[in-house]
Amino acid sequence: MNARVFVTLKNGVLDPQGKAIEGALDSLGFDNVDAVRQGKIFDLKLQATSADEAEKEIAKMCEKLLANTVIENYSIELRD
Amino acid sequence: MNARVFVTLKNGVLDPQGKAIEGALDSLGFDNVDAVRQGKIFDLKLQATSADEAEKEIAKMCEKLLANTVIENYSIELRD
Amino acid sequence: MIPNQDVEITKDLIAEHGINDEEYAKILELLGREPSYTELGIFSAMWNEHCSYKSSKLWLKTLPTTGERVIHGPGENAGVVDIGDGQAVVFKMESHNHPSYIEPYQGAATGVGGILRDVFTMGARPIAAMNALRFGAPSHEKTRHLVSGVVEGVGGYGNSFGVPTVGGEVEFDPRYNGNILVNAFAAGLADADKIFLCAAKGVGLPIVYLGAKTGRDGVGGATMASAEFGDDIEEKRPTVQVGDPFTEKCLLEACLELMQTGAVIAIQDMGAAGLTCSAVEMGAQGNLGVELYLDDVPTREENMSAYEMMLSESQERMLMVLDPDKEDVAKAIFEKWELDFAIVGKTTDDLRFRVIHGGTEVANMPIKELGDEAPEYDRPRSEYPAPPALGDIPSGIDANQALLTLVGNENGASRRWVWEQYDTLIQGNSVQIPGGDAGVVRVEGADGKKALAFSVDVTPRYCEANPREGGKQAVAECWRNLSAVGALPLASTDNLNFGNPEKPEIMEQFAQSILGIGDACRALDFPIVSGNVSLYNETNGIGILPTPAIGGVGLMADWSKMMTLDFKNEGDVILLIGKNGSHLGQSALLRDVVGRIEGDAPEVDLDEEAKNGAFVRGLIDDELLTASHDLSDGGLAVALAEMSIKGNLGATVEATSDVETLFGEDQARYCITANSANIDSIKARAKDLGVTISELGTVGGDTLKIGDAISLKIDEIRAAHESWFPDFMAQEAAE
Amino acid sequence: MKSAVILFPGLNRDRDMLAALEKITGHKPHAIWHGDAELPKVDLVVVPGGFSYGDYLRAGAIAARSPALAEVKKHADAGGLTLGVCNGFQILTEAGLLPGALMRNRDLKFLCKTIHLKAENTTSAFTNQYAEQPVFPCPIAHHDGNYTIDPDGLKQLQDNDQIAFRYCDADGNVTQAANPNGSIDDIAGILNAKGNVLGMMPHPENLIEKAHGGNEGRFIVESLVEAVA
Ligand SMILES: Nc1ncnc2c1ncn2[C@@H]1O[C@H](COP(=O)(O)OP(=O)(O)O)[C@@H](O)[C@H]1O
Ligand SMILES: [Mg+2]
Repeated sequence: MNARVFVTLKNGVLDPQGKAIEGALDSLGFDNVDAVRQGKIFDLKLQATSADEAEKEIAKMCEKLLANTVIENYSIELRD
Repeated sequence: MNARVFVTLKNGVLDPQGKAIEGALDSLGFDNVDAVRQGKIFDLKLQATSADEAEKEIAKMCEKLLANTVIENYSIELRD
Repeated sequence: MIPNQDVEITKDLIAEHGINDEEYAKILELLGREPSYTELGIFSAMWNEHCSYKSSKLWLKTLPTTGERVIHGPGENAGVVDIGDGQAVVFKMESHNHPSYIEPYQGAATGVGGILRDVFTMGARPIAAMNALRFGAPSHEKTRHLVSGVVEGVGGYGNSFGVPTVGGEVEFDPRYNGNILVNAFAAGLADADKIFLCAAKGVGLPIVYLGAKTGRDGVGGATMASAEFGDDIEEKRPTVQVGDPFTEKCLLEACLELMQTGAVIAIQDMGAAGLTCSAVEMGAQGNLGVELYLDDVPTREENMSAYEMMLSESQERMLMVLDPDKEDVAKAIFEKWELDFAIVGKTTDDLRFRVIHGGTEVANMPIKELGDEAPEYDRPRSEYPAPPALGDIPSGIDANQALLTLVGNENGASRRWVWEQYDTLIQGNSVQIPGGDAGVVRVEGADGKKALAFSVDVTPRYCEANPREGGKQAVAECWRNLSAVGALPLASTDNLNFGNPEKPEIMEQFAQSILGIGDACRALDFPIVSGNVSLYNETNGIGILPTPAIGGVGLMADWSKMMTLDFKNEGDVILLIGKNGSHLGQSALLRDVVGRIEGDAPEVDLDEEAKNGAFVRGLIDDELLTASHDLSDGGLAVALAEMSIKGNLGATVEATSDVETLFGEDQARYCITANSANIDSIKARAKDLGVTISELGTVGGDTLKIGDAISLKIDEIRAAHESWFPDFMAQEAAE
Repeated sequence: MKSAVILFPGLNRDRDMLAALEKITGHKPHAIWHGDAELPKVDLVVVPGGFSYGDYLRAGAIAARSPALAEVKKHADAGGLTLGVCNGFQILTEAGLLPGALMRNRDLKFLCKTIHLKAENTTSAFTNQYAEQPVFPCPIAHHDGNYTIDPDGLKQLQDNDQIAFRYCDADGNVTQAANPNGSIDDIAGILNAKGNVLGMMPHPENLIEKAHGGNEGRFIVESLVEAVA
């Protein structure tokens, strides 16, 4: 089974990378960009008997490792 | 307009991060994970008069800055 | 008969592998048949310029490579030099020019990874790194992106691996627009009697693969590094390798731990042309054959062909011959560090290089000939053109303005922006970080006083004007930088970056430079113990400036006597060692202020270099000095300005105010300061030794005054010196 | 004072820390490989700097989830002195031993230089030797030292005197310009609520002798030696 995990910064957490990119885009002439936030994706290949099980398992991975829940949110997308 | 840009490593390009995460998941007991590849997302807020224009503009940003097209692929998802 | 894996060996395919007719004829002769596709790949990897040194070998042989302290000279992964107390310093420099142009971050990072591997493969723990970088004109559209990526890549790898970067060079010139240079140096510390070599010993012993898995990275990479760039460069991109400093750090610790156990008989890192070069070298150097079983090679991609596995340049991999009795010990160490390993072959007694894949023999070739009998060319050379004569120097140059330009333009400005991205302090032994004449690190395991000094230097514009003098000058400047901090120069490494050797004038430039390097190394007792050649640095027919970078290592008995270049105390007396400035040909002043590139390179009087260097070292050793700095680009005025900026103290110097005195780039010179009480004895010593010395003035105040030509507040000079780099890079995204 | 240094693959200032502890305390610290579970009975546990697991995923994230860290947590929960420097600080926050998180430096670049620190708390077991001379130069070398915490958490740090060190200029003025990485409230190091765990980005282990150009880094360990005496 393939899944994609999205990890993004919580609202209100400062994003130095996003901010720097915003500035860089601006100086490249892309002045129509109002905001940039950077996040991560993890493409996982895993063995699971059901979508439900996979989702639960991945949520555990997120809680335990993939996301720092102090500052980050995550979401899961099963692909096939 | 909101858009999400996905930047992922091209096939065959070594992903040391993904490899390390795979190992870490394994030692946390998630031994059903066969592979992990890490990528980035950029959530953009931008002004554009049409979806078409936005997409073209973002593609340019990707080529110029957001993706390292030597080793990365990108894709664009317009959200609203 | 080797089945040909369904790939027909056509004329085009041979040419694509960079093998010419003559070389192909030799292949047919050596094999007694047509090569298989895999064999063709192996030949191309072994016989390309990068691995075989076919154009340069003839000239490299002329270099002095031996000396009292030299334990291993060129031919091993790195040079090894005795530093007393049973310790040795192991060092080398290597280029990663082409990959860094294509992907600056990963190119530079893997360059650093490669040179570190060369050093720890020999059993040495890396203790210092340097990087010599050359970029195109600041105004060139790619320059900022390349600077930013390369510097980040050098730091990204070295910082994570954990080696202090203690020096380097950064230069900008339009001649590097299409070919930047990324030369990385590394030095390590080892026990002199525990140096590990690549020559295999013993028949029937297992060959072990250790490190990262093999992917398709860099397939064809070594071939690329030996070809000129054209506009089709974009197509060459998929060969980019990605570095993994974490794995390399684990590899370092695992190798050092393993070496302690006595399990390692031979070891070789997989660099250019990975498995091929390393396996062949192990066998050829040890007078043994090698059999490889590719089915056992750890791979990270599916369906890799024998050709791809043999040519893959995946990083962070090693090959070793292990003592079979210690296999369990080895296994425990590899598992501790979570590294992939496998037995992938064995040594044989038939001097053949055999590769077996999927049950079939895909290569069977004579191993000695592959390694040792690579082609060697005496490429044609033509007379080297003299540089344009030095015209009249315009009168009325504003010396204040000229000095601000020279310390504040792309080539004179502070490199702080660069070195602050490098971990210069890790390991806790850095007693002089970048910003001085040489980086200095304390040596562990000795008496706590011993230290090593490092510098890398070359002045490409001198080499272009006069390759022989330029070659001498590169060595002399490196040697002088080591002397200036008080270190005894021990030995050196070179990284010879040139254009297309098939052009007779480039070949002559190359040959003359090497002869100059040899002259200087002999005269200064500074043997070359390792090195690297990078040719074909040309894009669309435009070659780089000849850039034979010299990396040097010096030894200091007591680091607490080390000199730095900053002015220390009000009232200290400033002295010039060496003659008054006179030479303006090819000077920074001429290029950057007058806007002309003319004249001959400054002449290097090697006797005077040796004499003046020994004199300065003696003064430092007897603790008679308070500061010392060698004179190079921009001459006396620039040296004084640097001493002022760093010490935050001005000076009053009664020099004559002609531009030659202020900005001449005559060689073999130092600027030193001393307490006034010591001046007489310093002068007396100079007289005894026949050293030219003159008193220039005194340290003090907040202004640098030189004759009636220069009077500048230190704050103003510093602002010019420190602002160029950050200002330039701040516009990174704006282009 | 007995100490132990926890080792993870990828750490690279472990040798610096081991040498510094030995020089300051006169005793060889235990070097504990993370896989060799049991932690010896010691006064101080140190998680040193470097790039554990390459800093892949997030700085310190993978090491923080190891069994060894669970042991460190036990030690700290029982009131044992615990110090995390640089990557060690990142690991301690990722493991929840200290609040907040460390993000990429404001300018996104790795930065190695000597900055100035001001000891804001000079009464803790770690910092009491700074009472007379709270301002000192100290090296930093990191990519992710941009400390962040939510407003409530910050208020708690401030109100509880948990801010151990702030970035400042040579004269001790805490200013934006003197802050090298953009960290919130110019924080360079924090204590936990009980005061027995310190995390800091700068490298005191590289500031303990003449060759380092200063010895103010010793004070942390010297404070501890006194505290456990
Ligand atoms: N890429 C680099 N990495 C580290 N240090 C560098 C780099 N480039 C220049 N430096 C440092 O900046 C200082 C000035 O460099 P340079 O002008 O080339 O010195 P010199 O004239 O003494 O050879 C030296 O201390 C050098 O080590
Ligand atoms: Mg110098």
